[in-house]
Amino acid sequence: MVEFKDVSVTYSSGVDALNKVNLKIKDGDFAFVVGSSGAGKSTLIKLILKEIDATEGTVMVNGFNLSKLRRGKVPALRRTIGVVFQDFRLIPTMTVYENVAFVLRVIDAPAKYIRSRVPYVISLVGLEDKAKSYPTELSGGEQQRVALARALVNDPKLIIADEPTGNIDPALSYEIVDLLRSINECGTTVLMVTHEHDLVRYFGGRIININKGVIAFDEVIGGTNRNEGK
Amino acid sequence: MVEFKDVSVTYSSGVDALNKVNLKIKDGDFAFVVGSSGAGKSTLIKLILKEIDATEGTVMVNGFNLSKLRRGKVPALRRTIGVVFQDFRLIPTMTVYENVAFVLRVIDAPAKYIRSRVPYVISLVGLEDKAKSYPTELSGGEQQRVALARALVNDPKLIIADEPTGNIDPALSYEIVDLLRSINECGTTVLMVTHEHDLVRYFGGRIININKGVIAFDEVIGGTNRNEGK
Amino acid sequence: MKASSARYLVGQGMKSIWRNRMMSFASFCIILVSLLMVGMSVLVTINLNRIISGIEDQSEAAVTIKDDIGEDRQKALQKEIEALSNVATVEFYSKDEAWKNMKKDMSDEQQDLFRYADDNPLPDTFRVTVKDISLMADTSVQIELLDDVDSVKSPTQFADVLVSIKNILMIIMTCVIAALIVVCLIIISNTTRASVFARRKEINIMKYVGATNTFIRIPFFIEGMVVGIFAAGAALLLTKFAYEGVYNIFKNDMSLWSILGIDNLYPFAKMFVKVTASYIIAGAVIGALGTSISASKHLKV
Amino acid sequence: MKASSARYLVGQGMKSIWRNRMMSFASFCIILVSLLMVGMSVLVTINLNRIISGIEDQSEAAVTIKDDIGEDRQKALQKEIEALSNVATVEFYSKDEAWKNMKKDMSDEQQDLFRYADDNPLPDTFRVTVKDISLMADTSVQIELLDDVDSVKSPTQFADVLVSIKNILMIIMTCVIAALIVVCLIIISNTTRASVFARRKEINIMKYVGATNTFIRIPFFIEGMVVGIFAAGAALLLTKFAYEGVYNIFKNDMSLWSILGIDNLYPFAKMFVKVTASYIIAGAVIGALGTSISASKHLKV
Ligand SMILES: Nc1ncnc2c1ncn2[C@@H]1O[C@H](COP(=O)(O)OP(=O)(O)OP(=O)(O)O)[C@@H](O)[C@H]1O
Ligand SMILES: Nc1ncnc2c1ncn2[C@@H]1O[C@H](COP(=O)(O)OP(=O)(O)OP(=O)(O)O)[C@@H](O)[C@H]1O
Ligand SMILES: [Mg+2]
Ligand SMILES: [Mg+2]
Repeated sequence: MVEFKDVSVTYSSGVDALNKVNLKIKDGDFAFVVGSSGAGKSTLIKLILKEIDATEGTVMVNGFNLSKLRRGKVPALRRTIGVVFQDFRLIPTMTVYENVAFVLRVIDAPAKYIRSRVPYVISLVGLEDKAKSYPTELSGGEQQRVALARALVNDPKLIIADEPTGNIDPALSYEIVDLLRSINECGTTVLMVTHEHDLVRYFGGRIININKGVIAFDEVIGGTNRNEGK
Repeated sequence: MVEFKDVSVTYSSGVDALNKVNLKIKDGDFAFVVGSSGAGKSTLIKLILKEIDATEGTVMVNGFNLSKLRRGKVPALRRTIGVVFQDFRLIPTMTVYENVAFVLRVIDAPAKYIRSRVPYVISLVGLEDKAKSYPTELSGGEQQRVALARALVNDPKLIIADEPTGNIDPALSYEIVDLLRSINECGTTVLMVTHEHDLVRYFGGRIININKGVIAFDEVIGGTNRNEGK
Repeated sequence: MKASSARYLVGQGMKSIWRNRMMSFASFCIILVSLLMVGMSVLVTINLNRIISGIEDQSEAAVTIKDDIGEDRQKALQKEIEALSNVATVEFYSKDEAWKNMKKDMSDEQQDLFRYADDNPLPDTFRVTVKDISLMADTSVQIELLDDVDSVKSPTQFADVLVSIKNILMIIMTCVIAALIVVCLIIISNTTRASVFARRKEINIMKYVGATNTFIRIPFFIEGMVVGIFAAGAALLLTKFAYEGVYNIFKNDMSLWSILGIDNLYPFAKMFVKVTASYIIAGAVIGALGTSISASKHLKV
Repeated sequence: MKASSARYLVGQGMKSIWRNRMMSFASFCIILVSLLMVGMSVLVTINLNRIISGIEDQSEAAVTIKDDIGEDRQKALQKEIEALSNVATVEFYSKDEAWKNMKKDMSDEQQDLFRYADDNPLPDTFRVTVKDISLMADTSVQIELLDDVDSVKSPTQFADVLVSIKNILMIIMTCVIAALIVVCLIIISNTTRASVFARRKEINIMKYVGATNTFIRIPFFIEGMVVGIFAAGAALLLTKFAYEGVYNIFKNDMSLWSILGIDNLYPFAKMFVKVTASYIIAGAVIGALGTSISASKHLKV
């Protein structure tokens, strides 16, 4: 569960990225976050991950109160969240396989489980052939899919995806949102930032629109795919 | 002018990214390059910039024969091309202003010209407020627009944009393609990689579709905006 | 932690040595050089100390005893002197011997002069060496107070000079070694910091996906330790060659041999175990701590 | 290139010192330490050389002349000896003086012995010092061949020892300095490489937007040069303090003063200009070249 109470973020440069945001995403929800460039979407995500701290207000994530969370507990928080970063953030010195497996190694998962789980997740995003490649040897879309695989691999309670289809062609984009949808149906909360209105229109669901740091719109709309009986 | 003759690229990892590609983009053309993730679009651009060399075939760009181009002449080639890289490639230690101005400093432009040209180009992409920010202080879409401003600033003969709208909301994306269109109308060749089929459909023009390293489709189609009389 | 995780972390440390080979090589060179500089200086100091002690050991006081005290009393006196706490050795030097040696050293003219002196004018003496040369003056007085001792001639001035040379040398060498250690720590910390700095993004990313600080630090620790051990090995080899080179110069140059006494230099074999242990431990600790402390700076995200 | 561009490039170099202050500080420390180590060793070598030369100057040959050759002949002989190429000074030492000094050194017993010798058995001598002590033996022979010279007693063994000590010291110091220079070059190249390595992406991007190698290299060059000059300044201050510290120890310790002679140490003021010039030039060149050569490695894109 993610809960924002009167959260404001002002960067040291003086930019007000978020302004008194109130937001509640319940366990099992699926929400799209949309908004123009620089609206504050990534800032929202950085808050949830405790990459930055709120200047004002409280952020609760999966039962952790982030303003009171001690430094040593941050890894515990992050392990409950799978993130696709907008800039991917793959470890350049590790292969695709190792990048994905790393998340499992961090939680001390059994070697056997790692050996079966990692290839499965990599195949979910269609990168079976690239498991042994390094991030610099991948195309933009391939890197993005590795980031997605990494976010899924340890079955987190909450998946956050910042523009996970920004570098991916339409057909594959639909597949990826489908994948996130089906994971959501198994109980995982999913928060997906996107600027591809086609996708949002097609899938429908809860739409949170951020505009200049405030929530301009937060409603559930019907998706066209249901109407058209996909 | 860009001309590919039987160009193949095989990466050292053994991946055949391009396979006997023949392509000719005349001065003043505007072409969209589309294709699925990992099809070889960015590889095409890396070839034009001589970031990598063709394994086979010849690439001619703005009168330079790239396979015969000496190391010392590469900067001269690159100065005739403005590139928006898929991963932006902004210099992290320079402000937005300096990142854009750098391209003019490289060609030893007069200080006075730099002082008037750079703010103008930055305003074209809507970042007047961010001129003094560093790349790490920008949102994904803002970084992408800085990369675009940098590609435009020295009035290159050829502009190459690799997914320049991948992190930008639809409204702004249309504006940006409009901008590229108008620059193209002044005689600059533009090559734009994108996976947003909406944009391509809307603007129309020459569409080059790359699929698994070969050109699957290369035709001119009409854009809907002309029909609808924008 | 599972055995498989431990294996993984160790493996990562080893791999990253090769992956960051440029930086590993830099650390290797710098630890090597640091160990060499400090190690060599310590070895030089140890040997200088020994050489000076050797010279000290050879400097002796001449104790003149009263005439005709008889052999028993003379032996007793020797015992008494030997019983003094700072006395190392006591050797009897009869007046006949002294006379013979004196005549040998004289020029012909002087010998001519003594041709007619029929009696030996010199006294019997004891040659006394001391344990601690800086206490030579005190010891002399103690001996002088004994019965049947006529006078004590001790090289107190020479002793003073030797002691002050030794003190100054030790101060200088201690300063040099301390300065070198500081210098090496500066260099090593800068190098490991630079080497880790190039990987700060990697460290950040690991933190963002939930790795604990320990989990990130262990491979750095192992990487640094292994590089440090390799550097120690190389330093050991170089030290051996350099040391034995200098040792052989001294051994082969007879004139130096006679001044300093080759016996006063330690052969390398005698110190091999200590040098090896110090190098390996220092290398491993320096490498491991340097690298993992530098890594810690980037862990606060 | 336009003046504005030149200004820009210089400005970039200066800015990037602050922007990459961690790395600049690393380079600063390392150049500082390198200059200090090499500089100090050179200064020590220069002074050791001078001390030994001082000792050499004081060691003299004793030339015994034949009895009763008269004052004129004695003066002429002095001229003849002075005319020899390797002779530095010649001093007359009359037999009366020698006799007086000899008696002063004798023990009471020995003096008793000579009480009855009414005639002075010692000869007149010249005390001869030479320019090059290693040629002492040759010079002795040349003097011996002159008329009215009875014999020459020269400290040839001492001369040999001194020469071999000097040679060995110079060999050792040359090795130390050479080793230090190599070590410093290794350290500096590794540090600048690491410092530039962290900025390789930046360099690559500059190349991708059409910058020439020179354009990219100039700011690095200037950055390195400025850091090098600052390091040289700091090294100069530290050298001054350390040098004068040691100088004062020698000055205040009388017993050492008497052995080595403080006159044989150069005061720092005398070498200030040379040391300053060497430090600044070395610092600037090392910094500038080190950094720009390291930058070149990343320019091939
Ligand atoms: N580290 C930072 N320091 C200062 N300002 C920042 C920083 N990060 C982001 N900003 C500013 O905060 C605002 C919101 O940024 P954010 O990254 O949240 O936007 P976004 O909604 O993700 O945009 P996009 O769709 O372009 O990624 C922007 O104006 C940006 O310039
Ligand atoms: N440096 C490299 N080494 C090895 N293989 C590479 C390298 N760069 C790209 N590839 C591979 O070459 C193929 C084409 O890559 P390219 O980047 O051209 O794709 P793309 O069309 O730009 O895809 P995207 O839309 O995802 O950016 C991909 O399969 C990729 O994995
Ligand atoms: Mg964003
Ligand atoms: Mg691409």
